[in-house]
Amino acid sequence: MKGKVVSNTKLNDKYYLMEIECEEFVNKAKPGHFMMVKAQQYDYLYDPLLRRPFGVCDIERGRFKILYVLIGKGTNLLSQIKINSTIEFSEPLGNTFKYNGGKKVAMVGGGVGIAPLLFLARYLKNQGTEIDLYYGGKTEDDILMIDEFKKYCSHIIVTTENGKVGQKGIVTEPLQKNILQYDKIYACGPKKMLEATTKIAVENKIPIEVSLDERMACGMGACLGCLIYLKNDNGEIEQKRCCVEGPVFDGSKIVWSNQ
Amino acid sequence: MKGKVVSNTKLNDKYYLMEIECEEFVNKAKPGHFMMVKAQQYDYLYDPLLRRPFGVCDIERGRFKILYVLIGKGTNLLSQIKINSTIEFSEPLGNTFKYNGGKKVAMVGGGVGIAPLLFLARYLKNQGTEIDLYYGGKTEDDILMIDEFKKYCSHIIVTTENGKVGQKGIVTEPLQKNILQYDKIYACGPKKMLEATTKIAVENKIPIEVSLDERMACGMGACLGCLIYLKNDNGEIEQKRCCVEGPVFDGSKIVWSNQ
Amino acid sequence: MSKSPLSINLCGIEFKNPIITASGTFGYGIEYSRFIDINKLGGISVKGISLKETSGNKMPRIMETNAGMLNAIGLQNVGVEKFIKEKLPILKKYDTKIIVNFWGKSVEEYVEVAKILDNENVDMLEMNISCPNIKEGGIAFGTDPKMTYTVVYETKKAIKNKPLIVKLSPNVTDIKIFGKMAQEAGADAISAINTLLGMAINIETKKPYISNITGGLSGPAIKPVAIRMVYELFKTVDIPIIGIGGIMNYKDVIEFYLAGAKAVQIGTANFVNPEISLKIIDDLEKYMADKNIENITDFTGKVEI
Amino acid sequence: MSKSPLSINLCGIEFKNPIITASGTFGYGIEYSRFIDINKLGGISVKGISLKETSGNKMPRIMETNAGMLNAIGLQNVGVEKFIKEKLPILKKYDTKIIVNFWGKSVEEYVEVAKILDNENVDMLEMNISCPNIKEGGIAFGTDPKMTYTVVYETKKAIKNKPLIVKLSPNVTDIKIFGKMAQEAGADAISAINTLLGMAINIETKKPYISNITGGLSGPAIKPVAIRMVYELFKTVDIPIIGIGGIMNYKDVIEFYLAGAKAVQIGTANFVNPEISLKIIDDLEKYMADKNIENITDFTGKVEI
Ligand SMILES: Cc1cc2nc3c(=O)[nH]c(=O)nc-3n(C[C@H](O)[C@H](O)[C@H](O)COP(=O)(O)OP(=O)(O)OC[C@H]3O[C@@H](n4cnc5c(N)ncnc54)[C@H](O)[C@@H]3O)c2cc1C
Ligand SMILES: Cc1cc2nc3c(=O)[nH]c(=O)nc-3n(C[C@H](O)[C@H](O)[C@H](O)COP(=O)(O)OP(=O)(O)OC[C@H]3O[C@@H](n4cnc5c(N)ncnc54)[C@H](O)[C@@H]3O)c2cc1C
Ligand SMILES: Cc1cc2nc3c(=O)[nH]c(=O)nc-3n(C[C@H](O)[C@H](O)[C@H](O)COP(=O)(O)O)c2cc1C
Ligand SMILES: Cc1cc2nc3c(=O)[nH]c(=O)nc-3n(C[C@H](O)[C@H](O)[C@H](O)COP(=O)(O)O)c2cc1C
Ligand code: FES
Ligand code: FES
Repeated sequence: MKGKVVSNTKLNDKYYLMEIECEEFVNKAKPGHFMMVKAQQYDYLYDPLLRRPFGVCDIERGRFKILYVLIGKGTNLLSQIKINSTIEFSEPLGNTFKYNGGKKVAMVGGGVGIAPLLFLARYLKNQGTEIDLYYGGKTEDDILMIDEFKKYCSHIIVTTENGKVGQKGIVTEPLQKNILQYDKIYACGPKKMLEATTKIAVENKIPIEVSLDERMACGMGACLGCLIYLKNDNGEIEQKRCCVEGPVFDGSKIVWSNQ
Repeated sequence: MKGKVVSNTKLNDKYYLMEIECEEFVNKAKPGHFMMVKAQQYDYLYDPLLRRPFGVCDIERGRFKILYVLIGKGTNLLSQIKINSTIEFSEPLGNTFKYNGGKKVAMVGGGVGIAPLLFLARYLKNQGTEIDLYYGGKTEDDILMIDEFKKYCSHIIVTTENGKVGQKGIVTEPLQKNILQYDKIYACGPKKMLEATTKIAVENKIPIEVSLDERMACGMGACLGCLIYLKNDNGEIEQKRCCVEGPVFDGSKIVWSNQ
Repeated sequence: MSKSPLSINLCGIEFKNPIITASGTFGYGIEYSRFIDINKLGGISVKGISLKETSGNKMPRIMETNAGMLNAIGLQNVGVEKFIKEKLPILKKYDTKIIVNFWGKSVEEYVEVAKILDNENVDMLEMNISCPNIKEGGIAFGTDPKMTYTVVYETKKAIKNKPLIVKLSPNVTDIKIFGKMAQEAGADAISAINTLLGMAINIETKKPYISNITGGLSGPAIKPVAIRMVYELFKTVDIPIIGIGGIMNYKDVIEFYLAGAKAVQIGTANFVNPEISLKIIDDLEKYMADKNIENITDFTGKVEI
Repeated sequence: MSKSPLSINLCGIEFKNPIITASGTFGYGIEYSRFIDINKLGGISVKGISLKETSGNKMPRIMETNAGMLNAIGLQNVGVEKFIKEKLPILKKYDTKIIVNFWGKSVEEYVEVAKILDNENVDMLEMNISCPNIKEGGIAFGTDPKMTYTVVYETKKAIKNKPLIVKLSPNVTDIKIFGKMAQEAGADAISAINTLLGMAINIETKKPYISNITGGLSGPAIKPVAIRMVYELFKTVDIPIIGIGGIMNYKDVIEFYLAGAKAVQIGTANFVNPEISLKIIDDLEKYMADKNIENITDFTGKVEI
C-alpha cells in the first residue's frame, strides 16, 4: 500500500510521530495490528534493505499514526521523510488485541510500547470499558501523548526511573497495588517489563495480553525469522510466528526465558 | 568539502543543472578540473557507495555548477537533492586545460561533454581568445546552455543526429570544413566523437586537448582504476591515471583503441 | 509467435515464466497468497523439507546487513508427511510449478525424502546440499566433492519420476568441481547459489546478532558472487542452471541469464516487497517485447567475453 | 595511564593506533598526503609490490556493486626497486608504520621480493597470497593449503628482520586450514580478508563490467563474511589477526575486534571518504574514553557466545 505522509513530527530527541493518509489501510486496521514500512524511499537503492515493523498507534479520519523511536538506519531514515512524500507499507498485519467484555482494564506501557495502546484505548473506550493506564519510562522523554490518553483513560499513572515526571520507579510497582481492580491487562513495552507485568497478572489470575517485538524479515509468515515460544495446555513448547500468530499473545503462555 | 545546493534544476528529461555554494572550492577550481560528489546523503547508508566524478561546468560568485545527465543510481539520487541541502564533494581534482596563447580556438562538445567547456570558454574569453563552439547532440534535448555560450563564443555551430535543431549530422562535419582557422582545439564528449575530432586536428597539425571520462573509485590516484593509455615520444605506451594526470590529455597522444 | 517469450522448459517441465520464488523465502507458498496472485508465478520452491518435522535454530535467527541479510532459520519445517498432507493440497490449487526443496542429515535421509516426494503431485525436487545453518548434513554435503557425488548419485538412483535439481553452496574454493560432480552423479539441473556464510556482532551486547553465531548471507550484496558462480558453472556443465542470489529486478534476471542461467529464483527480495516477483515478470515481458526477443533463454550464457 | 588506549603492539612493532590503510586502496600513501594528515594513521599497507614493474589488467578495472565494488587492477605496481628508490623515501617522512604488501608469480619471486624488502627501512611485510585478479600466483597460493605452507615457509626462512603478515583469501571452503598452514609455516600475523571473487555484466553491452571478466568484491557488502572468517581464524590460530573487509566506521572496527582482530585495515572506505580513517581514529578515541577501556585490544576475541 501507499500513503501520503501528512506529518512527521519530532517529539523529542528520541521520538517521532508520523501520520500517514491511507483510507484503505485505515479501514482494515484493528488495535494490535502492525505494518511493515519501507524506510528506503528509492526502489533502486538496497540499503537499508528490509522493511521495518511498526505498530498502528492510532487511526483517525483516513489517517494512521506511527510513534517511533530512533534506533538505527531505518528509523533514522524515516525521521528524514518530508511531509507530502509518498511512503510504502504493507496492509495491517498480525492478530489483534481481544476484547472480552471486561468492565475495567489496565493498560501497561513502557517507552515506545505505548504506541499500540493508544489505538486500543480509543477502541475499548468506545466499548464502554474503563481504562487505567500505567505508563513507565526511563526519563521524562519516554512519556508521550498523555493528552491523547486522557481522552480515554480514567487514571494515568506515570513512572520514570529518574523520577523527573510521575512517580520514581518502575511501572509494575503501582500496578501491583491496584491489580485486583482489573478484569484484564494489556501490555506492550520492553521484555523485562512485560515479564514482570505478566507475573503480577498471573499471580492474581487476571487475563493478560501482551504485544511482542521480534526482528522481522517478511512480516507475513514466510521466513520463520520471528518466532515466539509459547507453552501450550499440555506443557509443551510451541513455536509461533510473531508476525502471524502475534504480535499479541496470551501473556500467561509465553516462555519468557526463550524470548 | 561541503557546500549548499542553491539550485538543482531539471533542464529536460535527461539533464539537470546543480549549483553549489562553496567559496573554498570556487577559489581553487580551474577549467578542466572535476570533483568527486557524494550522491548518498546519509553517512550510515552504503548504497550507492562510491562518489561520482563530475566536471566543473562553471563558477560564478562563490558558486560552481554541475551539468549532469541521468545515468544510474548516483545521478538519479543527485536529481532528488533538495535546494538548501548540504552536499559533500572533494576539492577540485585532476589537471586543467592549458591555454597556449592561441588567437582563435574551436571547442568541440558532445552531449554532457559540453559541461567543462563552459568554464573554459569563460576563461579563454577573458584571455582575449576568439572561440567557435561546435556542439553536437543526438537530439534537441542534448543541446543546452546555448545562451551562456553566446556570451563567450563568436560562432556556435550546433548539430543533432535527428536534425531537430542545428544542422543534421555529427559535429565533426562542420569542424572539418573550418579546421584551418584554429590555433587549438578543446574537446569533451563521447569517445567516438573525441577520436574523430582528434583525427581531424592531427591531420591538420592543430594542437588538441581532450577531456576524458573513466569510471573512478578514488578520484585521487590511489586505486589505479581509471587508466588512460598514451603513446609517448618513443612510441611506447604509457599508463596514465585519468584522475591525476588527466582528465585533460593531449589528444594526439591517446591510444584510442585501448580506451 | 504464440509461445510466450518468458515460457521455458526446464528438464521437461513447462514453466509459464522463469521466475521461481526461492526456498525459505516464500514459506509453503500459502503465506503470500493473501497478498499476491500466486498463479502468475512460474514456480515456487518451498521451504526445505526433511523426513521429520524440525524446529530449527534458536532465536534470534535473522539480521539485516549492508544490502543483505543474515539468516539461520536452521531449516525449520513441518516434515515431509505433514507437508504432503497439509500444505501440498492447498499449494496444488494454484497454477504454478511446485519445486520441493529438501534436505537430510544423512544420505539415507535424502534418499528417503526424495522417494516419498517422487510419488507426489509435485513438479521438481531441489536438493539442498548447501544450507550453512545446520550442524549435520546440509553444507557438509555441499563442500566435499565426494559427498556431493554420493548423495546426488544415491538420490537420483532412488527416484523415477521427478527431475532432480541440486542446489550448490557458494562456500567453496571451486564451484566448478561441485557442478561437475552433481552432473556426473545424475543431477538434471543445478541451482546456485545458496547463502554465503557470514556473521555479525552487536557491539553493545557483544553477542552475535544470530544465536547460531553464523548465518547465511543473502540479498543484493552477494549478487556479484552469484553471477560469477553461475558463469563458471555454465562453462563447466551441460545441464540447466537456475540462477539465485540478490535478484531485485528484471535487469538482475537478464544479468543471470547472460551469465548462464536458464531460470532464476527470487529470494530475499520477496521480503522487501511481496509483489516483487510479479513486477519482475511484468517488466521482463515488456523488455522481451521492446527488444523483440523470441525467448528469454536466448540470453542464456550470452555474455560477450 | 599514559599509554593511549589505541596504541597496539603488533609482532613487536608499536603502532600508535590500529588503523591501517589496506593495500591497493591507498596507493603508496603519497597520493592521499595532499588530502589528509598521514601522520595520524597507525599504518599504511602499500599497493602490492612485485619483483618487476607490472602494468596490471586491461581497462575497465572497477565497477560499483550493491554496497560494494569489484576491482581487477591486476596488481599494477612500480616494482620493488622503483618502490624503494622513489616511493619509500617520501613515505618514510611520515610518522606512521609502513607495511609492504607484496606478491610473486612463483615461490622464488615471493622469496626474492621479501629478501630485498627485509633490508629496507619498512616495518612489516604483508604477503598477498590471495589476489583474485592475476592469472599466475596470487590466489593459487592462497587456495591450496600445501602451496600456502610452502610459500610462507620459504619466505619466512629467507627473511631475518621483518615480521611477516600473511594475507588470506576468502575464496576457500575452510579458512581455518589456511590460517593453520600460515601459522605452522612461520607467519607472524594473518590479515583477512582479501576480496571475494565476483562478476557483474552490463546487460546493454552484454559485456562484463570488468575486462578481466571477474574481479574482487570489497566494501560493506562483504563485512559479514569477513567477520565470520576473522572469528573462525581467532579460534584456530595464536598469532595476531588483522581484520579487513567493509569497515566504514568505528563500530565496524569494534565488531572486528570482538570477532578476534588485533588491528584492522580500511580499504574501500578510503574511496568513499578520504578522511574516513582519521575519523575512525577520532571516534575510537572517544569510544574508548566513554567506555573507559584501557586498551582496544581488550576487545579482541571478546564476542560472547
Ligand atoms: C510487531 C512490532 C511492532 C513494533 N512497533 C513499533 C512501534 O510502534 N514503534 C517503534 O518505534 N518501534 C516498533 N517496533 C520496533 C521497530 O521495528 C524497530 O525499532 C525498528 O525496526 C528499528 O529499525 P532501525 O533500522 O532503526 O534499527 P536497526 O538496529 O538498524 O535495525 C536492524 C534490524 O533489526 C531490526 N530491529 C531492530 N530493533 C528491533 C526491534 N526492537 N524489534 C524488531 N526488530 C528490530 C530491524 O527491523 C532491522 O531488521 C516494533 C516491532 C515489531 C516487531
Ligand atoms: C572526469 C569526469 C568528469 C565527468 N563529468 C561529468 C559531467 O560534468 N556531467 C555528467 O553528467 N557526467 C560526468 N561524468 C560522468 C559521470 O561521472 C557519470 O555519469 C556518473 O558517475 C554516473 O553515475 P550513476 O550512478 O548515475 O551511474 P551508474 O551506471 O549507476 O554508475 C555505476 C558506476 O559507474 C560509474 N560510471 C557510470 N558512467 C560513467 C561515466 N560515463 N564516466 C565515469 N564513470 C561512470 C559511476 O561513477 C559508478 O561508479 C564525468 C566523469 C568523469 C570521469
Ligand atoms: C530466511 C531464508 C531462509 C532460507 N531457507 C532456505 C531453505 O530452506 N532451503 C534452501 O535451499 N535455501 C534456503 N535459503 C536460501 C535461498 O533460497 C537463496 O538461495 C538465497 O537466499 C540467495 O538468494 P537471495 O539473495 O535472492 O535471497 C533461505 C534464505 C533465506 C533468506
Ligand atoms: C582497488 C583495490 C585494489 C586492491 N589491491 C590490493 C593489493 O594490491 N594487494 C592486496 O593484498 N589487496 C588488495 N586489495 C584488497 C584490499 O586490501 C582489502 O583486502 C579488500 O578490499 C577488503 O577490504 P575493504 O572491504 O575494506 O575494501 C585491493 C582492493 C581494492 C578495492
Ligand atoms: S517475519 Fe517472517 S515469519 Fe515472521
Ligand atoms: S580513480 Fe582511483 S586512481 Fe584514478
